[in-house]
Amino acid sequence: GGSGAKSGGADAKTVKVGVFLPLTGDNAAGGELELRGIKLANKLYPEINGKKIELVVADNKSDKAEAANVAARLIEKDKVKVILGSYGSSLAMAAGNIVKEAKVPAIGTSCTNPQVTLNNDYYFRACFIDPFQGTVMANYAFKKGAKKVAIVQEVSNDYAVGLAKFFKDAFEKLGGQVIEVANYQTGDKDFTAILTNIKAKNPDIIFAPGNFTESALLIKQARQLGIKAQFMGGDTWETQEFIDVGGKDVEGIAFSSAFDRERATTAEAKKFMEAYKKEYKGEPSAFNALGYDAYMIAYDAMKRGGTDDSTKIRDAIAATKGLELVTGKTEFDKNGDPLKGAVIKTVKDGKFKYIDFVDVKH
Amino acid sequence: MTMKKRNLLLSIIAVIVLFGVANFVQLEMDAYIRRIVNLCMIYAIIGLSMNITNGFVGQFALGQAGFMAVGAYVVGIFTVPVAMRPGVFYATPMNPAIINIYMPLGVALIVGGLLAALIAFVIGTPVLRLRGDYLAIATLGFSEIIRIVITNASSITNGALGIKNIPPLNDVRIIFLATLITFILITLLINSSYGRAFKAIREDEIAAEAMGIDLFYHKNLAFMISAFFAGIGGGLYGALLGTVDPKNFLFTLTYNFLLIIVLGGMGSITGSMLGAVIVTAGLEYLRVFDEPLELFGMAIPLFRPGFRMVMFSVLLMFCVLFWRKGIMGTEEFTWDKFVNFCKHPLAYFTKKGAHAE
Amino acid sequence: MNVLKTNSITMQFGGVIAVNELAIDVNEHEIVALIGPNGAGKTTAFNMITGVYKPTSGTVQYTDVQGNQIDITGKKPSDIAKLGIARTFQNIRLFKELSVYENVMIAKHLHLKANFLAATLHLPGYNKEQAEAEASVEKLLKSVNLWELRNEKASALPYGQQRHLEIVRALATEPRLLLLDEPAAGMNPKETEELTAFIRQIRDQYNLTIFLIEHHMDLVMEISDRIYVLDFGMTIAQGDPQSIQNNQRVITAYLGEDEDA
Amino acid sequence: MEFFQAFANMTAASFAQHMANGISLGSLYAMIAIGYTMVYGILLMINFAHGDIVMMACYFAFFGITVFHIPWFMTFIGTIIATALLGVVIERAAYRPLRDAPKNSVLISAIGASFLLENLANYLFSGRPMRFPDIPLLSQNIAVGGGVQIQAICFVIPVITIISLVVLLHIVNHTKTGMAMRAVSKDYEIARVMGINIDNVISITFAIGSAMAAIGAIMWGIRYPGITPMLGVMPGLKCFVAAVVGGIGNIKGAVLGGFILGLGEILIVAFFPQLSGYRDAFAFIVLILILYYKPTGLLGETTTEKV
Amino acid sequence: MLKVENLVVAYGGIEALKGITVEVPDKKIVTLIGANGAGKSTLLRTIIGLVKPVSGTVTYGDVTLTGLNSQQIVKNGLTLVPEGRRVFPNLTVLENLQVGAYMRKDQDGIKKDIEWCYELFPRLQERNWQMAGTLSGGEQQMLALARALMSRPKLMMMDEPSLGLAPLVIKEIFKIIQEINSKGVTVLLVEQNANMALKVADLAYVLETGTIKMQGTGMELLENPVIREAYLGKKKKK
Ligand SMILES: Nc1ncnc2c1ncn2[C@@H]1O[C@H](COP(=O)(O)OP(=O)(O)OP(=O)(O)O)[C@@H](O)[C@H]1O
Ligand SMILES: Nc1ncnc2c1ncn2[C@@H]1O[C@H](COP(=O)(O)OP(=O)(O)OP(=O)(O)O)[C@@H](O)[C@H]1O
Ligand SMILES: [Mg+2]
Ligand SMILES: [Mg+2]
Repeated sequence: GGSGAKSGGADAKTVKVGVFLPLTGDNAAGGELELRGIKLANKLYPEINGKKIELVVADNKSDKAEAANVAARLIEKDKVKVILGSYGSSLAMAAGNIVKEAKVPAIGTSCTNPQVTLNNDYYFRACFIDPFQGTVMANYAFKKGAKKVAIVQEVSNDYAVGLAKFFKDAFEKLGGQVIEVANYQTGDKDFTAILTNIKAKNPDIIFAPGNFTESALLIKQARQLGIKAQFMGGDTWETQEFIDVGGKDVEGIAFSSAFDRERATTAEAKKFMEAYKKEYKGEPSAFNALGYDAYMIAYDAMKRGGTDDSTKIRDAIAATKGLELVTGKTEFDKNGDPLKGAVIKTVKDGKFKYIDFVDVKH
Repeated sequence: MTMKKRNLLLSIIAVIVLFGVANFVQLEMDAYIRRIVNLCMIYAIIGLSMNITNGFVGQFALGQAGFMAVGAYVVGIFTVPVAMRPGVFYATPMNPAIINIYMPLGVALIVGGLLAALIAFVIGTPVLRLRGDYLAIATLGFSEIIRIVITNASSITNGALGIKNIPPLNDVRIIFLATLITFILITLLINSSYGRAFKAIREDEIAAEAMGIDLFYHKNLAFMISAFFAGIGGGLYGALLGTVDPKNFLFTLTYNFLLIIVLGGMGSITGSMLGAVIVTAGLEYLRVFDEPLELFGMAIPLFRPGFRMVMFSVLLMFCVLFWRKGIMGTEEFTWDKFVNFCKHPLAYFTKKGAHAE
Repeated sequence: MNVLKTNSITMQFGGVIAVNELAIDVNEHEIVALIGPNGAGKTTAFNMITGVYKPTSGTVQYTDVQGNQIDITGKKPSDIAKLGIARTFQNIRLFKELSVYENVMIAKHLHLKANFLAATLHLPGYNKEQAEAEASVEKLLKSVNLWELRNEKASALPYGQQRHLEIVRALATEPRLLLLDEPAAGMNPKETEELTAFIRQIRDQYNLTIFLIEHHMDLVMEISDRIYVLDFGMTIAQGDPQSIQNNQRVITAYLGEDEDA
Repeated sequence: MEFFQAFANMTAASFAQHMANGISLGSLYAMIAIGYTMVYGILLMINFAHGDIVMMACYFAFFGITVFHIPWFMTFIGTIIATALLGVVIERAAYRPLRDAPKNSVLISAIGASFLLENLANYLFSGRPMRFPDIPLLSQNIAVGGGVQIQAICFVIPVITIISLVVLLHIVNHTKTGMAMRAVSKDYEIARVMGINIDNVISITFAIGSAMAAIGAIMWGIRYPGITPMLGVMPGLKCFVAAVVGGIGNIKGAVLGGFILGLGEILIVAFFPQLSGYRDAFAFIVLILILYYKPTGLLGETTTEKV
Repeated sequence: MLKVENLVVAYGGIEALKGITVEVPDKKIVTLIGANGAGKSTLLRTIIGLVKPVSGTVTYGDVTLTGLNSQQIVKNGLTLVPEGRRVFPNLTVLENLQVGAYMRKDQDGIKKDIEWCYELFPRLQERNWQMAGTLSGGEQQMLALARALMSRPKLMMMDEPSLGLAPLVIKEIFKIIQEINSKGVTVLLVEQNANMALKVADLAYVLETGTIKMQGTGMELLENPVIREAYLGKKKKK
């Protein structure tokens, strides 16, 4: 029934929250991690203002056209008040216009591309952005004494290209030298040619942002060719699969991340870690934490802005102040990006390990 | 004569009714339905374009994704407001030669179509001499080359970062008009002497040549027309999504359209339209398979993300296995058949049964 | 007046010389036959004349209605068809899935002056041409009693009618020279007789020159003004039917002794 | 010229390393291309599911070793058999019912089969990558000297590819089954009248083609150990290109095409590092150039249609 | 003896054979003549199992062939020389002959038969290694005949073997047909070349639009004025 669904869709007892993540396709691994975080938060905070929060989970298949359909469906069919997600910036961008037009706020989980929130009042995110991440890694590389750096980027991946660019800018500004920029495409399996070239140039560090599968293979092949330089990358590496595929070859790499257990100081973080251990029997990763935080941002905003009107929820999100979440204190700048620090991690004995923290300069 | 007039009248009525429906969808339906309807129509345009080469000329060409990309990128690059461009091209600055060129959507669509046709013309010379699967792989290769060039030509296409902030187009009526025009033009073309020449090439190239049909000219012509409409379709697709990036146009995208035309019936215009609707809307309809299902209080473990696509593939296989010539075969919907059907609905089915034997 | 002339055309496939320095003249309004054992190179000769194969050496000359001598060696088959040379094929090559009517209409395409835009938009100029074409196709189809069957798929016709349709389709290109490759293949003697009459009739009605390949000697001997006999790609005899029938070389290579078997 | 700088800077060691990389990649392509060509040669149909059969074989090996802890050589033999069966099953289910149908239907069925395998893998094994089991014997590094490092498997791959080539050529050209394969490929009906059981012949072809895919998959997995449901797409396409470059349907051609593509891809990046982003386009450019001069591939039959 | 009883065959609802009965006695030459589209090829294709009949039976000796597939039928000693030659174009002449002997295991016998085929058709021997697809029409027809012989058939069906052949070759082919027959092979011959066919036939049937119109010995039909009028042409040959 047309009109019935229109007005009475949200019954008085529940409020619907859309979860918009890649659960199949290339990005499934990240999507699943974030879904866990969101579900965990929902379990801990199931109600708001006397209403039950119902998660509507939708798979955007790691595909842009699909993502746009799913976002529209969440809003129009399921009448969600707020959307959480996505992993993967291009997927979030595909939904950008839709949430903007429908005036339903969305909180990105780990879409780090600056474009996601730019010119879009309805898109926010729980994670830091690539320019920051790139700069952090450049500083870290420089601090470790690197002078000559080679960049290997997944040229068909917006995330990797963006990160590589910000890294390069920052590193050159610091006085370092980028001696080579090599490209590969998503889905490539053989990197021996670019690596053999790089080996001949003998860089101190290789910055190689990209998908965890490709990156792990890349690092493996580099070690096989006898390349000793340290590899550095971005937050996408923080998945168990990266370690699974890379094995001992990925020991000692460095990448930026939103969260680490050792650095987790807030009360929320402790609560999260305990609950996570109980629920999933393992150690949480940054993506779990970001999913959790996205939920908490929405939760906090609904507490202040009510659960009926998406526009009010949006305004409440924008007005978020001093909210202590798992990944740190959360406040949004005018674009809707949080001002958060980054941790730097490595892989040691088959586990992700904290090595450093870089705060954001306010 | 009167038959012709009647059919024309029926067609005009149908167009008016359909436009009314489009208008209703635009004004009364929600954004989700609008999006699906729009996508159906855009896929129909591209399906039609692919049917020209594959269905009518019988050339197994798989370059549609590439031509779509060309159309989508022309729309993407030139309809983004000039002021927003530096924000979009934040990694590699936009090429100064084009940074100030702005086009309204209509113009960009046509330019995109023409550029796609031009590329088809250039590609056609080496490629259209090939036959069958050789042609298929060569065209597919060209479509991948186009995508890779787009990925790498950052100062024009913004590379992998794609183009964002394309002024969105989601007016069902406009897309309906575009589809209608495409449909009419292609129908007229196929029913002209050129259309017959195309079909002759499909049936027997050597005989067609002996009948004075210049193979290369006609194949190239069809290839260009096909690319033109694919470019238009791609442009609309880009405008509908509001953002394009090279990964949208992987060669696997072409398979979707191949599916549409084969399901609808190779060499059937109305079949392509139907195929587009069935594939696009059907995929949405199957979405229930991705959502957890509870029967008698038990969660059925089968239903989880990914199951929809499994079901889709299975259904697809069934369609192909049991419905070999597609829904329409090489037949077309015609008013005569429609009127006959209305008059004798039962006779239609019994006859159909015998045919299926 | 000479219509077709081949100047020592040779066709070589790898090591096989299929046609060796063949020289043929066909004059206006003549019916000339090309006979010879299987594999002698007859079809290959046709293929060279119609542009399907490009001769390894030699040239093919064609004289058009205005009397211009044109070198058509290695030209595209479609261009040769436009000049007025039409043909049928040894293994029938109709447009199988298309209707009888469409099969013949297609042959009218080469005379179309409207470009594809005019045709797509059905501009008046195109419509006029189209109407003319329709009228002429109707006449042709009626002349072979295929008009009633015009909406049938070509492949649904019995073999004999397919042969007729192929000839009519060739006629629809309005040729001056018609090449027939074994038009009577698969026909019984009765049907062959009818075909003989039909070929003669169209020759006169459309003022054609006909060059044909055939193994049915009844037809060949009855209809031909002149005959060329090919063996191993070379001309072993030429002349009128009478002389060919009695030529010893032709008998041993092709006809066989006696007519009784 | 800067563009050619890499030529000047290329050291002997680097070059040797590149060649080793290229030969190993090339033989991998060749191995998978053989399967394409086998099936094409007989059904005259692109088996779009071939790349996905490679993918499934990787999963079979993964489950055998990692989950069921079967010794690796046993697993590999099991994988080859299971994959061959999978090929036969796909043929039965998706292609056999369409034996007398138009070619397009078969093609769509092939795309459907490919979709199905991918989606099924996605659904069953999730999109997350798994690690192909490590076989230390084969994945160890061997230092050849001069700083050149070559993985053990890289020595094995070309050898197996060449052996496979020789065996297959023998089967197709010098056995009765091979003759039947070639006969079936041109005329089902008359092949039946000759007393050939065409279903069996086609099943055998699929079994062989899929077994080749499995061998390719195992070597692929050892060399590039990340397994995902989409694993087969890109190699599938490239190897198909390789098969076409060599002349599809021709087994020697597939091997030749595989080597051209593999070596070419590596060398173009070696000598023109600026073009590394265009590396995947290289395969297609080579394809189009070769088809321009030889429309049926390097070793494809060039018989003109007899009119 | 091959017996076809009340055979009805239809293509998509249209009956090509409307219940015909034909008998082919062992070791005889039986010929079937009839206009184009009468259903002659359909009959042969049904007997060899390429087309499934709607009703009716085909028996050979005491084996019922209806319901068997081609492979099983061929095992029973039948073979077909198909209409339009249909040699395997990508196989050499020699390989085509070998495929013809696909069901046989006696290598020596096969070798001998190949020699025999080359004697019958010396032209084929010359082209031993040529791909069959590039042979001329007549050469292909010879190969098709030879290929069928290679299965050592007890009953050989031929669909218009003289199609497109030179007069000399036709004569030879008919001689060969008789020769094959004299070696004990039953022949069921479909021909357009009614003159020749009726001359060699022991028994003949006339098929018209799916029904048997007439039957008799070859000579009877040859003398029959109706047949002469309809199939042999009016003119008497010199
Ligand atoms: N495309 C080709 N490739 C190789 N050889 C060919 C080709 N076309 C024809 N030939 C060879 O050329 C010779 C002549 O063939 P052609 O078809 O011209 O003979 P024909 O005189 O028409 O015979 P028929 O009367 O049997 O049709 C034959 O030996 C044939 O094998
Ligand atoms: N595959 C088919 N599908 C539909 N109709 C067919 C098919 N094959 C034959 N027919 C039809 O069946 C009828 C008998 O055909 P058949 O080939 O048996 O005739 P024929 O006596 O062998 O003729 P010809 O002398 O021309 O070879 C014809 O009307 C023909 O159009
Ligand atoms: Mg010939
Ligand atoms: Mg017949």
